[in-house]
Order: sequence, then C-alpha cells, then structure tokens
Amino acid sequence: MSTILAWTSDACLLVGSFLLLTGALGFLRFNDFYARIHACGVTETLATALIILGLLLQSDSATPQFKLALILLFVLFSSPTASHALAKAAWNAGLRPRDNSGKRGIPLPPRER
Amino acid sequence: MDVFSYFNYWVVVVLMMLGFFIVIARGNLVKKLIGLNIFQTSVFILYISIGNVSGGAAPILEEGVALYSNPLPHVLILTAIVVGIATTAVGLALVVRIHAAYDSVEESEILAQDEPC
Amino acid sequence: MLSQLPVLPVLLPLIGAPACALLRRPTLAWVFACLVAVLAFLCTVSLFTTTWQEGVQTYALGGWPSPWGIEYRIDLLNALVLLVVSGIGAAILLASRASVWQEIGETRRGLFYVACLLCLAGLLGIAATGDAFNLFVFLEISSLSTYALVAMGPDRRALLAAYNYLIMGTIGATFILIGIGFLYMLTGTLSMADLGERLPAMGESRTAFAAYAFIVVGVCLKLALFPLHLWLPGAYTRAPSIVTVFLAATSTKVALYVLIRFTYSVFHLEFSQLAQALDTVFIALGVIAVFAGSLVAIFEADLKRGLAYSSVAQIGFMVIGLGIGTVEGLQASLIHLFNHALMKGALFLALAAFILRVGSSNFSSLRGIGRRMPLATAAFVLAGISLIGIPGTAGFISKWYLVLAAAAQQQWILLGLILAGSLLTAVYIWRFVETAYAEPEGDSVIQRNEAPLGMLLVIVLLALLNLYFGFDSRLPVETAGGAAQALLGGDAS
Amino acid sequence: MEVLIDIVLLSLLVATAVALVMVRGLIASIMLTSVYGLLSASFFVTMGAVDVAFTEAAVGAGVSPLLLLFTVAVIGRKERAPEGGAVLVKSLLLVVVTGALLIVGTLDMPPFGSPDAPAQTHVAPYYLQQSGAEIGIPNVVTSVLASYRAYDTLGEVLVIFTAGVAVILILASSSHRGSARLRNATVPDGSPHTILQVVGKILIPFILLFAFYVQFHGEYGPGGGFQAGVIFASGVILYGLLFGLPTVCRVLPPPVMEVLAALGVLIFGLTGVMSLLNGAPFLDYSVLADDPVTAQHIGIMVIELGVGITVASVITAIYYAFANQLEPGPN
Repeated sequence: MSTILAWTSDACLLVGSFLLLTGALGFLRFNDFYARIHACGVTETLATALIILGLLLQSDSATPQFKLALILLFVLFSSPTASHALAKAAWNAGLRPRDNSGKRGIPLPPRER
Repeated sequence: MDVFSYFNYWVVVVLMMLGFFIVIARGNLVKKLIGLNIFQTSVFILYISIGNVSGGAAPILEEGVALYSNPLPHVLILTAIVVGIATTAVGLALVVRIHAAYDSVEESEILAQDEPC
Repeated sequence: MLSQLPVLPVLLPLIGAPACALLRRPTLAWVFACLVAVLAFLCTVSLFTTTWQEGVQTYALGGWPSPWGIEYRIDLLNALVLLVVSGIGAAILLASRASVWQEIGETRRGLFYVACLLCLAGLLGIAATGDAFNLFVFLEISSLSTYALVAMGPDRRALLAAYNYLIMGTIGATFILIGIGFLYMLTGTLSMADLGERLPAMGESRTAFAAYAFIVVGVCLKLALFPLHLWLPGAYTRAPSIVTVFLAATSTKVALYVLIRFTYSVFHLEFSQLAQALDTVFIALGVIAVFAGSLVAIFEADLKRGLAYSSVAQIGFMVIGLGIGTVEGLQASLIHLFNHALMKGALFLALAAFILRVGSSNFSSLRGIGRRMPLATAAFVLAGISLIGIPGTAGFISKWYLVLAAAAQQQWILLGLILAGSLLTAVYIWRFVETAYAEPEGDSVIQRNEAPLGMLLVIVLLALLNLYFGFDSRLPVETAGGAAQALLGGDAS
Repeated sequence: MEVLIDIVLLSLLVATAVALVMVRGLIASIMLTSVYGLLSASFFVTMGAVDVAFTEAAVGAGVSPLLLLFTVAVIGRKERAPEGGAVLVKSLLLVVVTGALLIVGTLDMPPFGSPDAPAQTHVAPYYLQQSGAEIGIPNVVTSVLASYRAYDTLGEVLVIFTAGVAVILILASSSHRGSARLRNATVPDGSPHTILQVVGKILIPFILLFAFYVQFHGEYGPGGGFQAGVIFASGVILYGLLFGLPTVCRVLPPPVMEVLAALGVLIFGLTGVMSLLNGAPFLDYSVLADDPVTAQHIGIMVIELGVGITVASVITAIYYAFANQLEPGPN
C-alpha cells in the first residue's frame, strides 16, 4: 500500500513540475500577452494542485494534511482569479490579442494618453 | 571547503551592493526607494546567514531535536523588516507629494526647477 | 520609584506620544506634549544628580539581565546627553505654539506634536540604551519622525529636503545595521558593555575593523560630518522653524554621542593601528568642516541657511576634539556638545521669532530687526557672541578647552586653525549685527513688535544660560571631564 | 541537498537584483522587488528562520510592492534613462569601495553555518536552553521577541506607529491629481469587477480568520502579532480594492483606525507600566500573575495583541492615505 502511495506521490510531483516547466516555456516563447497568460494560468493551477497532492500523499500526520488541503483550496480559487484579473486589466487598458499572423486581431480603440 | 564557507557571505555582499548601486546611481525617486528596499533586504539575508547552524532546525522547541538555528538574529530581523517597510511607506508618501508639487519624480528634472536645495 | 529612574525620561514621551494622538484638539495636544517633555526633563535632572552622586545606574528592562535582555546603563556621558536633549526639547516645545500655529495647517497640528514627542523619545532612547540593536531601533523612531517633521515645511523644497534626508539617513542606518551585524557575528552579543569586554579579546580582526568603519560612516551621515553633510543645509533651511531649532540643538548631539560611545566604550581606542590613523582623518575632516561651513555661512544670503552651514562648522569643532584623542580633547568635545546645544537653541529660536514676525529669514528682510524686536535680537546677538567664543560666554569655555587640548599635544598648527575658524564665525555674526542695527531701514516705518511672550521668555532664558555657563562652567566642565576620564581610563563602566 | 537549494536561491536572488539594475520602467521594477521578497523569504525558510520568512513574504512580497503600485498609480510608470558619465563612474567607485571593504570584513569571519561560532555559543544558547522553563512556550523566537527583548518590540511597534503618523501628516489634505487617470485605466466602461468581487467575498472572511489564527498561534509556531496584523490589513485592503474606498471606509472609518493604532501601542506600553507600578522593572511580566510562567503567558498574549492591533490599523490607515490620492474618499 505504502509503495503505491509513494509511487503516486512521486508521479504527481514529477508531472506537476513538468507542467510548471512547460508553463514557463510558454511564457517565454509566446509573443502575445494573452497567450502568455494562458500558458501560465492554466498550467500553474493544475501544476500547483498536482504538487500539493503529491505532498499530501507523502505526509503521514493529520495537521499538515489539513493545512495542505486548505492551501490547495485557496490556490484553486486565487490562481484562476489572478489570471482573470490580469487579462481583464490588459483588455481594459486597450491591449488586444494578436491573430496567427502576429497582427492585432481586433482593432484598437484610440489610445488614451 | 574554505572558499565555500564564505561563498554565502560574498553573494550577500554582491546583493547588498547591487541595491546600494540602484540607490545612488538612479535618478528616479521611486527607483531609489526600490534600491533601498533591496539593500535592506540583503542585509536581512546577511543576518539570517549569521544565525544559520548547519543542520539546525527552526527554533521551535520539540522533543528529540538537539540542534536549532540561532533565534536571536531572527528576532532582530523581524524588527528590521518592520523598520524597512516603515521607511518605504514614508518615502513613498514623500514621492507622491513631490510629484504633486513638481509634476515629476526624476531628480534631474526636479533640481532644474529650483535653485539647489 | 527611584530605582525606575533610568527608564522614565524615555518612557514618558514614548507612552505620551500615542496618548497624545488620542487628543483631538491641537491646543490640548500642545499642552500635553509640553507636560510630558517637562516631566521627562525633571526625571532627567533627578537621574543626572543620582548618577553624579552614586555612579553608573543600570536598569534591566523586562527584568532580564544583560546580555540576555536589554539594559539601560547610565553613566555621566549618557546623563549629560539626556540632560541636554530633554532640557532643550522641553524648552522648545514650550516656546513652539505661536510659530507652529503660523506655519502648520490646522489639521496637522495635533499629529505634529505626536511626531515631536516620538522624535524626542527616539533621541532620548538612543542616549540611554546600552544595547547596540536597541540603539538602531530608537534611531529609526527618531529618524522617521524627523523626516515627517521636515516635510511639514512651508515650501515645496521641504519635501525634497525630507526625501534626501530619508535616503541619506536610511543608508546611514543600514550601514550601522551592517556594522552591528558584524559585531554580533564576532562576539555573539549585542550589549555594548559586553561587546566592550569581548571585542579586545578577539584581537586584531579585519571584521572588527570593517564593523567600525561601517558604524562610523553610518553615524557620520547622521552627524552630518563633512563630506557627508549634504542633507543638512536643505533639511535645516526648509523645515518649519521650530523643527529646525529642535534638530539643530538635539539630533546632531545625539549622533556625536553615538560616535563617542562606539569609539571608546565598544571598540576601545587601541583596538587597531588603523583606528589611530582614523584620528587624523577625524581632525582633518573636522578642520575642513569648520572652514567650509563657515565660509559658506559668511556668503549666504539667507540667515537660516547660514546658520545651518554654521552647524556643519561647529560639528567640525566637536569632531576635532574627538580626533585629538586625549582626555582633554574628548572633554572639550563634550563641553562643546553641551554649549552648542544652548547656542544653536537660542539662535534658531530667535530666528524662528524673526520669521514669525517678518515672514522671511533673508538678510534683506531682517534690516532694522534690532529696533523692531529688541529683546529677541539682543538674545540672538548674545548667543552669537557665545558662538564666536568671546570670554564671558559659554562658547569661550569650549574653545578654551579645545585650544588647551591641542596645545597639550603640541599641535600648534591645529591650534592656529581652531582660532582662525572662530574668527570666521565672528564674520557672519557681525554681518547679522550690522543688518539688525546699523543698516538703514526699509521703506516702511518700523514698529516695535516683539516675539510672543512664551517664545521670548525661552529665547532670553537660553541666551542667559549662555552667559551663565560662561561664568560658572562647573556643570559641563566637570561632567565632561568625568565622562571623558571614564571613557579613556579603560574604566568605561 | 540543502546546499544545492541555497545555491539555486542565491543565484536567483542575484539574477533578480541584476535584472533590477538593468530594467527600465517602474512596473517591472516593482514586480522584480516582489520576486526578490519572495525569494528571500524562501531562503529564510531554508535557513530555519520561519518567522522571518513569514514576515518577509507578507511584507517584502506583499505590502511593500502594494504601496509601490499605489504610488505608481498616482505618479505614472515611466522612468527616464539612467544617468551616464560622471554619476555612473562615481556610483560605481563608491559601490566597489564599499563592497571591497565588506569582502575584507568577511575574511576574518567564522565560517558559514559553523555551530562553534561566537554568535552561536555566547548568548543564543541561553534562550534555547532556558526559555522552555522560564517562558514555557515552544517558539523560542516568540519568547525572545515578546519577553527577553520585548523592549525592542515596543520600539518596533513605535516605528510602525511613527510611520503611520508620518504618512498621514505628509499626505493629509493634499491634492488628488491621479484620480481621473486611474479610474479610466481600470474600468473604462464603469463595469464592476464582478468575478473578482465574488471570489473576494468568498476569500476575505477566511483571510481575516487566518489572521486571527496567526495572532494566537504565534506561541506554538511561526506567527504572531505583526504577521497577523499584516494579513488582517491585507484582507481589508483587498476589500477596498474590489468594492471601492468609500465602502471600506464605511466599515472601518479612518479616524477609528488612527485611534486603534494609538490604542495598540498603549496596550503594549501600559502592560509595561503595570510592572513599573508594582515595583518591578518595565515590561517585567512576573507581576501579572502568581505563577511566573503563567505571568509570561499573559504578558506575551497581551502585548502580541497590542502589536497586532497597531500593525493592522496602521497599514490600513496608510492604505487609506495612499488610496485617497487616487479617489477621494469620504474624508
């Protein structure tokens, strides 16, 4: 039983770390603000959740498990909200996504100065 | 090993000097405060490094733990962090007022508006 | 209650400040602040006499003995600085009402006095504490409140002056923090007395030297020793008049105290050959400060700014005494610390009265002030004479001891330089006398318009004290002598 | 393994600091400051300084970037190109000299992490060995902070109180220049932050609850009055950001915050005065109860409460003062 738990935990941690890495890569490689947020926001939520899950399985006493569960819950709330807030702020500031050719898909409103 | 035992301190010195450089070399008043922040935080890292004991646990007493890291620098730095944020807050308040009075936060532009102060 | 005496002068303004913040009416806040400051002064007087009679007073805060807890350790040096700071602080607060009511907006007056009390508490705390880190904490209390007080000045340049002071002051404080960290790393203790015992045992150490260098540079930034004085003229000139009096009379004195304390009680003089060289550096910087400060003061069109540069010069005199490095030199330095607080207190307070009535501190607008405000002007001139060092005034005593100390070391060139520096002082004081009495009046007919009574009384009192300590100089001379002896005799406790 | 983590964290810190020197533009600088705070907090954890890490994470990565952002919202985010020439040379020279002096200073230091260094053998062991019996709480940092060196902590509370007084003095009744700009920038069409508001409503009660947990758990684990105060204030600030300054001012009026800030200091100070009146030294808790360990417990609880109240209300008051520059509140 404990070996299965340990294996699952390791797998969770590994997959979580890998996802974080892809997120970071996406953040560096994409050239559009919204694509970058997408790369970070999506991977980060899942990756953090997986890593916390992995840690949860490794811990054997109740108090840290409970705290980890709370942290997981908090991350599930805060992380997508943060991405949303970022995207919304960018949109309101007048930034528009690019299409595949790298041009701004939606015309910009006149910039406020 | 001998070199490595000081490696930590040397990195901290580099960090401190980077912060110090920002304070004295940059003309933007907010950037100066950011530099001050980095400078102070690096001094905190120095203090905490002083209190480090290899293999020591966090200084929360527990059965069966013999080696703890030094709690005294921790206490000092808790106080120093508060001092740091207090200074930052006051400095930023001054910057807001300076901007209202001069319409700029660049040292060179402000100095050009007044005779030397 | 007598056993609690060492902590009371600091505690009163410390607890008084938040209590003062609860008072909604500015007048009430002023009365309360004065009450607290006067009580603190009375406690200091009592503490001073106790220390004088019974020797060093120690007080373990929280009941934990040093080095585990924080300890107050009051010797003659602490007592002298406490006496100066709390005395001048109380006098200035009492005199402050008219000037503050004119210069500070209604909504800010209450909190202004809270900040004054915090500043006073911080300065007294620095002067009383026997713990290196506690010193840093109180230094920050006084500095932060000072930045706010300076920024209250009427002109927008006050904001810039306060910002510059904040940057310089914080760099100084951080340097001190680095120095204290190094000391802790070397010795494992923060108590100054304990440091003084353990440091010499460490022998010649580059870490100790670096610690000393950082602490000296940090303190000199606060002290405004040439060439680290750049924040001072701006801050003094742009701050509200009352704040300038307060800063000039107290905060540099406390910084000098810190320098002396670290040099003699913590590090001891002989801990390193390099520190000997530092004495020469102190003398050189002191002399340059005297001449540079005085020369700028002579050609300054604004009296407030001129007096600010004069402070840079006078700090130079004190540092020269420190640099001579003998008991006599240190004694001269401490006497000048005491006397300079009286002189600059009187000068800047009289100036505050001029600004209150005339609205400017420019020489051109001060013409004929001697007929307009005869008493305040007379007090200003008296304090100015004392600043020059003419026999019969307190200033003479400090210069006399400084000259004696230089002569005892056969440093004739230094002696000449000290005398020449004093002559320069005479030039800028004479310039004021000329403006105030001799020059033709402006276009309007001058009416007598003396400073408000409360302010005038304090100005005259401070000026007369300059005279009194010129004739009966036992208090500063003997205290300074005792303190210097204790510091250099190896018996720092 | 720990050494490896140290090296990685220190390298990241250096990289962040170098980036800060290179980068132009204030928003990017602020974000890097926040990153720097978070990294140093992680470093503190590996050094076993959990209380400090907690505080640094709350302050260095939280409150101070927040204040910086408020300032930038008022003054604009542009930064001019750094000065070259003489200024650069002078600054470099100064930095190199200072740095060299520091490096020389390190050469006679006891090696990093050595348990035989004077710092580890002189005063500190007393706290580790005696605090269990004398104070009776597991967190040694709290014991030292709130009892052995309680006077420093009183000083710390006064520093934060002074900062509050200073900020209010400086910003009181000054102009509101940036107001129009910021409101346009965030919500041009006037639509409310619906999603943020809903999530905020769910999270804020738990943030405040967590603050209380940290406040009263400080004796057993990392935490205490200061951290609790910062967390509580951040809950309030979050509310203010989502629902507007007038709303939060209705719940917690600015004058009340000022009174609470003073009261917190007074709670701390008067606890000390109580010992004074009973003939014991200032802040000697032993007069508070018959049993010395119980007395220490009571003393620490009370002063931590004072710290928490002052910190929470001062940071809230500072937030009000800054936010007032953006959108004039009721005061």
